[in-house]
Amino acid sequence: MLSIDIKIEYQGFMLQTCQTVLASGVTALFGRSGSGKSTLLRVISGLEARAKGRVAWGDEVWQDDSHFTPPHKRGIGFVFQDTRLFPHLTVARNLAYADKRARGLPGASLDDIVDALDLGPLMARNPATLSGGEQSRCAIGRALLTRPRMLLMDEPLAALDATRKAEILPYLERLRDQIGTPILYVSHNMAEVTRLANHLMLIDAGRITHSGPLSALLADPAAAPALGPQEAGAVITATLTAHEADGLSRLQTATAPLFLPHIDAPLGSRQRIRILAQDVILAREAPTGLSALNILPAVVSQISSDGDAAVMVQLRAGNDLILARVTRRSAAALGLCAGMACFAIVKSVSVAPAHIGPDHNATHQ
Amino acid sequence: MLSIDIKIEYQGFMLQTCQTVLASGVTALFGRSGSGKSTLLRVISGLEARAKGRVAWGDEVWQDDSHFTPPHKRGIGFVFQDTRLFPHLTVARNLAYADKRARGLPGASLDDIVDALDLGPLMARNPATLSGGEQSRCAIGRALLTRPRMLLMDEPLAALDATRKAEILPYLERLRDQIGTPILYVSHNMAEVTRLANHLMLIDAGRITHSGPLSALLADPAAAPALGPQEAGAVITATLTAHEADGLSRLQTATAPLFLPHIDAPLGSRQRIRILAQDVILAREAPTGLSALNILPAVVSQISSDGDAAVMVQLRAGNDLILARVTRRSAAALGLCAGMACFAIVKSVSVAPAHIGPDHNATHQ
Amino acid sequence: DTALAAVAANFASAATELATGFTAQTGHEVQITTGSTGKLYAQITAGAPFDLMLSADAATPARLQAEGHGTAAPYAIGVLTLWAPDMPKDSTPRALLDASIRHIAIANPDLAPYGAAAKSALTKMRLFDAITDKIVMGQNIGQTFALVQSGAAEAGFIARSALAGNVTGYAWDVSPDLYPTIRQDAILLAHGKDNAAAQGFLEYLASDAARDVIARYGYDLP
Amino acid sequence: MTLPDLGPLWLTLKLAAITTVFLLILGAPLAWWLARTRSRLKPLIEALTALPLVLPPTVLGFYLLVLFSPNSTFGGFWVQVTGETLTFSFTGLVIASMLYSLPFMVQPLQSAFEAVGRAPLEAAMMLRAGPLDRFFTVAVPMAKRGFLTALVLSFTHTLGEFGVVLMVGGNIPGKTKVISIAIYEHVETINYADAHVLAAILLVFSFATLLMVYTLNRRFPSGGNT
Amino acid sequence: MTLPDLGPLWLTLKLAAITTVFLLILGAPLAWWLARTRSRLKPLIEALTALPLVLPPTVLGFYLLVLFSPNSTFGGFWVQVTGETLTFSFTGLVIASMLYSLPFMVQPLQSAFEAVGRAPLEAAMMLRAGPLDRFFTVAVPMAKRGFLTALVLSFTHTLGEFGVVLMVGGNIPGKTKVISIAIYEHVETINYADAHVLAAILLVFSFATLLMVYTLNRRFPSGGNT
Ligand SMILES: Nc1ncnc2c1ncn2[C@@H]1O[C@H](COP(=O)(O)OP(=O)(O)OP(=O)(O)O)[C@@H](O)[C@H]1O
Ligand SMILES: Nc1ncnc2c1ncn2[C@@H]1O[C@H](COP(=O)(O)OP(=O)(O)OP(=O)(O)O)[C@@H](O)[C@H]1O
Ligand code: MOO
Ligand SMILES: [Mg+2]
Ligand SMILES: [Mg+2]
Repeated sequence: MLSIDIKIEYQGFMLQTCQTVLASGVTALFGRSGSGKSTLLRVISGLEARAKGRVAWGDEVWQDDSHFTPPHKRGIGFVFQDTRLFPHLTVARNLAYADKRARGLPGASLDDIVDALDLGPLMARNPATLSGGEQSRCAIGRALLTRPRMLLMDEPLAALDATRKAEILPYLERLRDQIGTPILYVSHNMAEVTRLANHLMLIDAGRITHSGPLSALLADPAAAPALGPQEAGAVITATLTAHEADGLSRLQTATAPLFLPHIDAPLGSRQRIRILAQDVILAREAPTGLSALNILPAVVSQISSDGDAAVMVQLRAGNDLILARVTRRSAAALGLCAGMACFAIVKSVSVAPAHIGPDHNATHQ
Repeated sequence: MLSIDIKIEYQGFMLQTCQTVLASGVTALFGRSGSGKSTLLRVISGLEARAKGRVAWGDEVWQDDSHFTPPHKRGIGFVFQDTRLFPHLTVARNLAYADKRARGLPGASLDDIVDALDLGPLMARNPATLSGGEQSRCAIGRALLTRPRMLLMDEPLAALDATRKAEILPYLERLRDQIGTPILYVSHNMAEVTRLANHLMLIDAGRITHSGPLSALLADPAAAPALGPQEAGAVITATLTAHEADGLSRLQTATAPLFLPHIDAPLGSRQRIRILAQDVILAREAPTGLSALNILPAVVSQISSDGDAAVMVQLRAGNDLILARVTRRSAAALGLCAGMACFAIVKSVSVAPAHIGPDHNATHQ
Repeated sequence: DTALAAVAANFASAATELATGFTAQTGHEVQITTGSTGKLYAQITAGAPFDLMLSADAATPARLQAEGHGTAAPYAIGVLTLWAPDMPKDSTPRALLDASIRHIAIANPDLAPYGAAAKSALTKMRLFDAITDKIVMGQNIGQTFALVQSGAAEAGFIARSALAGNVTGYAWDVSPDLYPTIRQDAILLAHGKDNAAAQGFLEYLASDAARDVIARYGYDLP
Repeated sequence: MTLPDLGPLWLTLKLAAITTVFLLILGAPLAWWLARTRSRLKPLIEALTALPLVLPPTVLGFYLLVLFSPNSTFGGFWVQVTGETLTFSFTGLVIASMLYSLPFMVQPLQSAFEAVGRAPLEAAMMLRAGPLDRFFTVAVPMAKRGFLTALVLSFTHTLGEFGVVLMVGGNIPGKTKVISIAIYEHVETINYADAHVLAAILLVFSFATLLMVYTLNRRFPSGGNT
Repeated sequence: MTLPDLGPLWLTLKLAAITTVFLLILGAPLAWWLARTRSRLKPLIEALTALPLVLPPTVLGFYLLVLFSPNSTFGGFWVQVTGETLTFSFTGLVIASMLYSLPFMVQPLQSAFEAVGRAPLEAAMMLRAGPLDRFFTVAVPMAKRGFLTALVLSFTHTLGEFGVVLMVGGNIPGKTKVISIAIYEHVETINYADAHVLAAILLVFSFATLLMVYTLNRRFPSGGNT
């Protein structure tokens, strides 16, 4: 949808994006501090007048050598890293500011958003008196109320606790799925990213190093170093087939059932589940007498080194790719090699709720 | 060291701390957004003139009915949630501002801190041109340069990527261990908290609900709901006994060895290792043919419900307490009950580097 | 000795020349400070270090005399001139009724004797009521001159002293019977009662040399 | 003691009010431009803006008189276009007062606009606010204190000044004779009693107004970066 | 054409410089206090601060003349203590000019200090900076643009004003005759040529100074919350 081909230079830093295309859905922008994430967002919105090159939204050229669409006409919603609530307006009037200027555009109503982000108790307050996390929530609400054609979010949930995040993420998912607003989402938190995003873009020192579908990139051992060893891990999709009596939900993957803590979703829905490479244990034989319920038969497809002591093992389980990170010693002890059949053991509860979400590729296409 | 007995009320929010005592070392302040963490820090520093009550640092009374020590005489370093770098000064002069006013006080030199936080390339820059994470690093450096008697840090690493965090945490650990500066550390990130803190304080709606040694609180099933299910997990200490040829390090716990990816520390040092409850698999018999190397014999000491589908199992392995979170179904299948002997299986690499750190209770006391 | 003379603005240029002549003759110095008569009076009352005053009127020196300063004596008589730079040289005062004269400048009658004189002359010529709407006022005779000279007012009653020779257009010295004499009095102030320069300068004002200068600046002599 | 003629007071208030309003309309965009431009002309225009202050009011008035006079190009042009002279007219007074009070409007506003910074304006852009919209809904309210300062300085300065007004206006009762001239006249004619009364009226009235303005400003603060 | 006497120019610069410096010393703390106080007196003092502007300068000068005169309590006291009169002295001019230009110093500074807000000052506190230290190292540099405005307005206003100065100072050559009075005098005494020359000198000099100040201000910006 959005194509960016732009260059901007500061003293000692250059952002350059060659033929970068942002697909619809949620694209996570992941990279180290100072790698140029915020700058890229600013370039897309048109806030960096110094940027040279071309930005186009579908057929609509926002910026090229001869033309420049000013930021307020691009229809972009922006959640700034530093919130930027208007200090002279109450929370209610900050929200109304956005709402009024987006009258008639399709999207959630003010009340919806106040509810979803639990902003009710804050409405009469001055932004200066809000806690860090409360400010973030207001800023998210305000950006959503512009009913943007595209949403740029710069670490929107960084100041929030896990519980708050868990409350807000479903709302963003609904936005993604029901309204279909494309989102470019900067985060240092891979759990958020995998839950929301279907595309992943890795940026390093001002250059896009990897860009592609989330599940492919996460299961790509080559991208693992860029993600950090703790974050590597595949995303698989499964169908919710049953809610069992003891509170577990049963999901059917391509090869075997997975049992996870109760998932509040209709039977038959497709779910995305992230399995961190470090949470997968490999066994040659199907083990018994273990508390782990989830044992997936798989075939080793690739083994690559991942640091001194560990290897990254890519497994194929039906159509799904799974990554497992095991010590060299274990790999040797098990005699792992490409093509070998084995069992991937996943602790059910090690799949964090934040890693589960409806598969929007299935529901929204 | 610091005792706080204070009350402050806003419209709709009240912070009240009764006989709260902060010990030396690092105390993590953990609580939901809006629970009063920043307010507590402000009260301690004396920035909230409206707070009524008593704050004392050892014998030195900072605030009571008749007396008020102004903030700049308390010798507190404060890393604000919103960094608050001086916009009219370069990074170098922001740092010098603190440095100059703390001349002659014991503590790290300007050069040390610039090195430790990698601020060198930013020195000539204006704060307004820094990225979010770069600002955080400068703010941390500036607070450290005041050579405080006590350090208050309000989500100092929230804007940083995992790699940066991993670079900065060791520096804070050295501060904790070598200089012994007490730190009150607000964070939503339990990995940081467990790595740094030896005390944990949980705050909810303006009240301190739990406060105690970190390892005790983390292994306390009663505190688990307050921490969030993903965060519960015990911290155990172990001695680094060997660096093995395949890159693993061997640590001796009270009962069995643990093999972790290489730990860069001297042999014989004590290490703190966090094992998330959700990363522990239980087995009745010692399993074989698994990629998991770490199998600890343990005895079930307590089983408590943790949501609909799961139970929290507390295990005793020698002197260490371990928590395991398993599904009800697994618990039933294994026939778990208090007093039962079993094996706790921990994937070696599931212990994240951020969860390992020198045990300062051992080295610093 | 050096004396400080408070001089009404309309006489400032003449006074400066007189001071130079006086110094050449006697070796005494006279410094000139100017201002409106009313302002000078307020300052004298507040203890200003003025040794003598050359007023633009007779009333103020009389008042000062009554308040215990020296004796007032006239040094010059102001001549009121009607000036209309764009009118032909041979016009008459009735030209003020002409539509091409949109504004007529006079000094503020409440503040400046020239203003009172202008008002009196207009009244006696039975023109005043007809041209009331055209009247604009300067606070003193200097401002009044500026109003005419700039072209903002097409005509005005000014001091002949202000014209200083370079006349364009219609200039008519208003006949003295149309307005009360503009007697300008000088007075030795209490501050200057022992100041030889001050006393000397007052005496010098009556000398022939001084009277020549005063006449040259467009004043009649007392 | 009888109350002196209060006509000049109303005229003065009208002049001060109109001058301030027009100055606001003219000065706010200029200050806004100055606060944000990267033009090399900026220091030049800033310096020019402060310049009217340097000349004594009467002298500035004198030069304006020359400029406004129908004999001058500008003054003549004005007469041609409007049929009226700028000199001795209320319009002329307003223009002269505006010029003289320009620095008091522009400078505080410029400094307040600069203090607002770019961040909130960028935020407004991303909320679909166009340039004018941003100016009125973000820049102006955030620079509120600067507006207060600018308005108070401009208004009171126009109330009190008369040097310029006197020269250009010709002190015509009911038309260009403002209260400051009236008080001045009383002082000059040694009519101190009337001067005291008028000055007292002006002071009390102004003080009451200012007190009200500042009290309201305090009671209804518009947020602000505490 | 000979150059008119430039003595008044130096005297003026001296007066403007001294007035501005003293006003700064007095006005900055007052503005700082006003910007931060929660006192109920605040609007009162704000209103009082603006009041000198309301009176015509000559009239204000008249009242100051009365106040400063050795016959008055204050003036007499001053003579007793210092042995000199305040009227017709340079000291008196400075005090009078300070009073008259007070609003131009205090108001822009107050508004700039208010724009600084509490956050950076709290940060400074936590870096061991005491109240004075914070004021000089944080509040003042962050309010830099306000200082520029205040200094320019105060200085130029003192340069140009003469009503107050004329009244209190008595226009004594070399002692209290400042350039604005000199130009005024030349205009009043119909000595236009000299008036033009002096006005041109004053304008060119002021313009050059202002241009330099604003150019420097632009070249060395002190950060600022962009
Ligand atoms: N105006 C500027 N002048 C000079 N350098 C700048 C400017 N703005 C940004 N930079 C530099 O460009 C780089 C990219 O900044 P950016 O804010 O895009 O980083 P980021 O990826 O968002 O980092 P973070 O996660 O810390 O917010 C940084 O090194 C920053 O210092
Ligand atoms: N000046 C104030 N006026 C009114 N309410 C306030 C004020 N300051 C803080 N509060 C409220 O007090 C509560 C505690 O705020 P605080 O900033 O301490 O939260 P926090 O725990 O730091 O949250 P976060 O993690 O989001 O930063 C919040 O609900 C906040 O809205
Ligand atoms: O010299 Mo006057 O007193 O201004 O007419
Ligand atoms: Mg950023
Ligand atoms: Mg907080």
